[in-house]
Amino acid sequence: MSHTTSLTKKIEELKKLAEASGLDVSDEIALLESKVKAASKTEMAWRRVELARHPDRPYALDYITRIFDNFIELHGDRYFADDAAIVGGLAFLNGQPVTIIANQKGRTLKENMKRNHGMANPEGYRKALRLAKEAEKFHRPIITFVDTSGAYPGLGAEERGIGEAIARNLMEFSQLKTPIISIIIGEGGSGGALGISVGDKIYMLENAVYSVISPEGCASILLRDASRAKDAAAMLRITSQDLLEFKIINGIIQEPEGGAHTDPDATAMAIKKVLVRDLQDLCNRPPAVLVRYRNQKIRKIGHWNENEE
Amino acid sequence: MSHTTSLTKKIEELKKLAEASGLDVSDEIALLESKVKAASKTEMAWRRVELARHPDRPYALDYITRIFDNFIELHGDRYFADDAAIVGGLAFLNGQPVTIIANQKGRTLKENMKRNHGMANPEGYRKALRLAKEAEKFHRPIITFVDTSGAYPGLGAEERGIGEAIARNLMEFSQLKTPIISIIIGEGGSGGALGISVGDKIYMLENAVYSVISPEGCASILLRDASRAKDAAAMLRITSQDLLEFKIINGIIQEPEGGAHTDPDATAMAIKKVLVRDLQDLCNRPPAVLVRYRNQKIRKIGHWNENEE
Amino acid sequence: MSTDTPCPSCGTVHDKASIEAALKTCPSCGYHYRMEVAERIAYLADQGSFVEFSANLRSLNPIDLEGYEEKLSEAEAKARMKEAVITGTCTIEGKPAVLAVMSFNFMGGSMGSVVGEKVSRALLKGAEERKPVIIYTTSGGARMQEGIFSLMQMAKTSSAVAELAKAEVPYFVVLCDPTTGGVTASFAMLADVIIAEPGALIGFAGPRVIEGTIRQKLPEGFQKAEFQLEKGFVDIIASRQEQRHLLSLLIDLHRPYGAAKKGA
Amino acid sequence: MSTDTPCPSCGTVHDKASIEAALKTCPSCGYHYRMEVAERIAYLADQGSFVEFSANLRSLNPIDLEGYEEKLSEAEAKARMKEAVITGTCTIEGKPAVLAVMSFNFMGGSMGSVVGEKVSRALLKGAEERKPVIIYTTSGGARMQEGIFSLMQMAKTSSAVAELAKAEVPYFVVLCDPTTGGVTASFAMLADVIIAEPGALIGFAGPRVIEGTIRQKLPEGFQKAEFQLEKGFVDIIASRQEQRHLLSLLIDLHRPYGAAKKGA
Ligand SMILES: [Zn+2]
Ligand SMILES: [Zn+2]
Repeated sequence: MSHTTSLTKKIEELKKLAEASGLDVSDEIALLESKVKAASKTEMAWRRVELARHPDRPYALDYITRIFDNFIELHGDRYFADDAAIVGGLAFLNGQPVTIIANQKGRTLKENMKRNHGMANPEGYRKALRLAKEAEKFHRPIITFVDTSGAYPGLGAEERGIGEAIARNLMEFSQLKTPIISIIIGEGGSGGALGISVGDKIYMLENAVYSVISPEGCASILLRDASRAKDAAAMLRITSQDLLEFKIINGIIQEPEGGAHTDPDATAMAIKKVLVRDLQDLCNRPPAVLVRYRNQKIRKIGHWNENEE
Repeated sequence: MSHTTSLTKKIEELKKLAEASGLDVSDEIALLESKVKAASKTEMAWRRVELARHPDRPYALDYITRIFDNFIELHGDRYFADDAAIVGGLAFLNGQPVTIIANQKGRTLKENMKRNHGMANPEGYRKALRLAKEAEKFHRPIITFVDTSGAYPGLGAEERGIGEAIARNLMEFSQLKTPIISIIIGEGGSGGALGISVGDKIYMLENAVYSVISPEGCASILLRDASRAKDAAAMLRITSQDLLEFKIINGIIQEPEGGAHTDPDATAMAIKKVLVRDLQDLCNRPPAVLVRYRNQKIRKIGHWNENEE
Repeated sequence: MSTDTPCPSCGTVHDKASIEAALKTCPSCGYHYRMEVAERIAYLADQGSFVEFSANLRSLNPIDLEGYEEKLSEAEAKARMKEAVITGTCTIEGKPAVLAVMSFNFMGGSMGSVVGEKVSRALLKGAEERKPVIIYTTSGGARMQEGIFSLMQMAKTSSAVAELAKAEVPYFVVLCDPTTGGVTASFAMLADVIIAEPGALIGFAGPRVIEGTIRQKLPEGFQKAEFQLEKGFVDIIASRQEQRHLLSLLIDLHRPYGAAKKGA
Repeated sequence: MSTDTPCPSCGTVHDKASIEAALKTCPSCGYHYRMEVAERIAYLADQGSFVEFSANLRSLNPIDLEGYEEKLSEAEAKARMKEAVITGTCTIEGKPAVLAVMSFNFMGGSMGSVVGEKVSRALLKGAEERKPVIIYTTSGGARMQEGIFSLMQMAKTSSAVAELAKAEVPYFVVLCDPTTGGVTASFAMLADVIIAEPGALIGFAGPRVIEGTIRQKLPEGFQKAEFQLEKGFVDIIASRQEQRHLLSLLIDLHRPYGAAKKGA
């Protein structure tokens, strides 16, 4: 039982006792309840962060092999290197060709060396764009799996223009004349995640998170206390429920009780169901309509008021 | 006086003597004459190679500053680096905006370090393509100045795909929906030169050369004797006269007696005259027509027969 | 910048008036101090030509973050601006343009909903009215106080750049010190011609974040404008004195020959 | 390759039959020997499906180079081919395709007017008949005996690739050992999917030219297929055994959803 659940129970007991005693402590109780509710939100948000980063959590290739047939990985950006932190390629989804682009984390130390813990360099984004353009050329839908703590903040990444690479993808993906579906399967970390997730439909796995900054980063900057990552996670509103409420995503894909890693097959099938349903719909739309809707949706995001003075 | 000119004179004297003496040496004379003619061709070809490589020969920027107004150099490929072996930018030609792309050699040791003796790396070709696409976007004509012994055969060039970079330019330049005029002003060295010279009109300065391989390279491979570069130069048919005869180029721009370096101003004005005349014509053609003609011309190049057996 | 502090680059002490007269640069070495938005507009736009639009947009608190409203009020008072970017139309040497200028004074030039919206509107206005768009950037990145909404402004502004590109209207950016994070990774890097002020820091990750990753000091000059020119991400480094005429020339150089013919 | 020489990679000695049976690879380590054009076509194309076109093109001597005709005759006798590339239509696992296969035996697979023309025709035929184009490359580069005409084949074949691309017909290349020079810098690098045979040397400048430039030995594995994969210029390294099915899958994966719908 979590701390907040036991607290809630205790409060209920307190209420009953107070009622029985005829003492009016309703103000105090209300204050208590709201504090517990906030603590519970924090707990839930952090639990999702932990699940999103769980070492056993399925990574992109775990889903790709389960959802698609005949996945053929394609390599390289045609400029500088192949970046294993982003994988891409072709496969069939129930017989329909699709292009897949995905952040890929490593499970072993060795694999993480190769995949740079899923943090892409500019080459990764440029490979993604190359494959996306190839998909567009052949009117092939694109499915992206997002799972990265962010783009790599390294020397080489800056030297080779990681900012330019992400910016270019945002612009180009907004215009691709082919359907794009993005699934945030774990960590959706800032611009590094956005760089492969501008699309027609965005989904999140139930325990995935999607955020402009890591809870740790936010805590150390906004709360001036790096240890308050849990509070930051709740403040930032980064869970799938938050993003659905904000209408940033189109839906939440439920995970098995305990998280995706407890049943990767079931999670994969849940993703597949959504993909098959949506692709059928999206592939029937004329590309020009697709692009117009995609951009209308993007351009509406934000909250402001505009009162004449 | 060149060796062959004095030889030709001597033969004339010989002829007269023979006639006077009544001796029939016409066969021997004919043989002599053909040998001298070949030698003269070799001499002339080599003289052009020497002029094309002359250390005082005007380089691209020498012409650019003389022909255009307000040249603004633009830098960088947006992937890896700015390559100073290829310069590019915007300028006015008699008030009309144009994009300029040019091989640039250095005149001093220091400048040649920076410009790599005019031998471009992949970055140079990618910058050229970026600027060419920008020109196309704004329906701005492109003028290229070619002057390179070739693309740089270095480690980094291979690592970053110099072959890919040139190939991409050949394909993309063939499709650009804007006029392209190329002027070979000095050395037109192989794929490195071709990488910025697919266009609607190709001109050569009188003493420029354009070749699939350097005379030295050809000599060492075909003639198995690197010292026979002069013979190779003649064999390869690399002069402006050869290329005009082959219909590879649209015309020859005359140089002052003694070569372009004896009067850069006059040479620049001769180039300008051609550019102004041709641009007026090319800018009146619909882009689709331009592209169709350009590719029809490219696809006709070659000599073969196709007899049914 | 105070009047009697020595220039951070060459150490010479100049009085405020001479630095102001040199467009906030050091008269000795040309070091570029940061410049306020109003000063930039005054310098760039032909006198009296600047007409602000979307002036009244103000951020809401989309993720209900405690203290954000107060922070906005403080920023407004400090920067004497309502948000981190001012957008308007103007003429530059007589040529119509859309001009957006960011302010680092307003919450570090961070991009939230309002910056994203105003920048997007500027780009779309350029497309619609066929006026070149010029944006002066300076930013620490996304405004994390707006959570995911700030991140999405990167996509939004990039989509607006695409709209401008489809309209074949030119787009110029001048990168000022510092331009980092989500602004670098969106509209700042997508211009047809990218200009940078001398010495400006330009990057995606901030220097301290990178140092934290690589666990060593960054090389001298890393991420500066000159470095970015060498690395191929900046077209031109132009001093403040040159910028107005350069932009004016670029506008002329981006008139298509078809349009020129029609016009002439 | 002789029957009783040890494998250059692992040293094992195999008899000719077992190497042939393994599609000219070493049964022990998978080392890929060079393969003749006829053998490749026999392996790739469905039995009896290969129909050659443009078979009778022969080079003229466009720059009147002494000895070129003799050289061509010698090459023809040696390679038992009329030129360095064979082009035809066929089916692969039942799927129609245009197939072009180069031969290193014919003057080092060099590209002159005929290679350029045949490759271009293959690409244009693919565009016209809407058949995927597959090209197996191996080449030392441009055929210098044809002077400037050989150089121009680079532009010509690249223009033909553009035509195929505009028709939205897929184009696959398999880079074989060695692919260098003008072929690398034109149609070989422009495919939608670029496959390479294991260990194939792929580059623009040849290793000796580069060594001459940098005045030192090249690092182990430089310009090999595995190096090019790492550097981002090759999509897939596929052994000879995998190639046919891989190409067949790629053909299916390149059917657009629009076409699929129309077809199904
Ligand atoms: Zn100073
Ligand atoms: Zn072996």
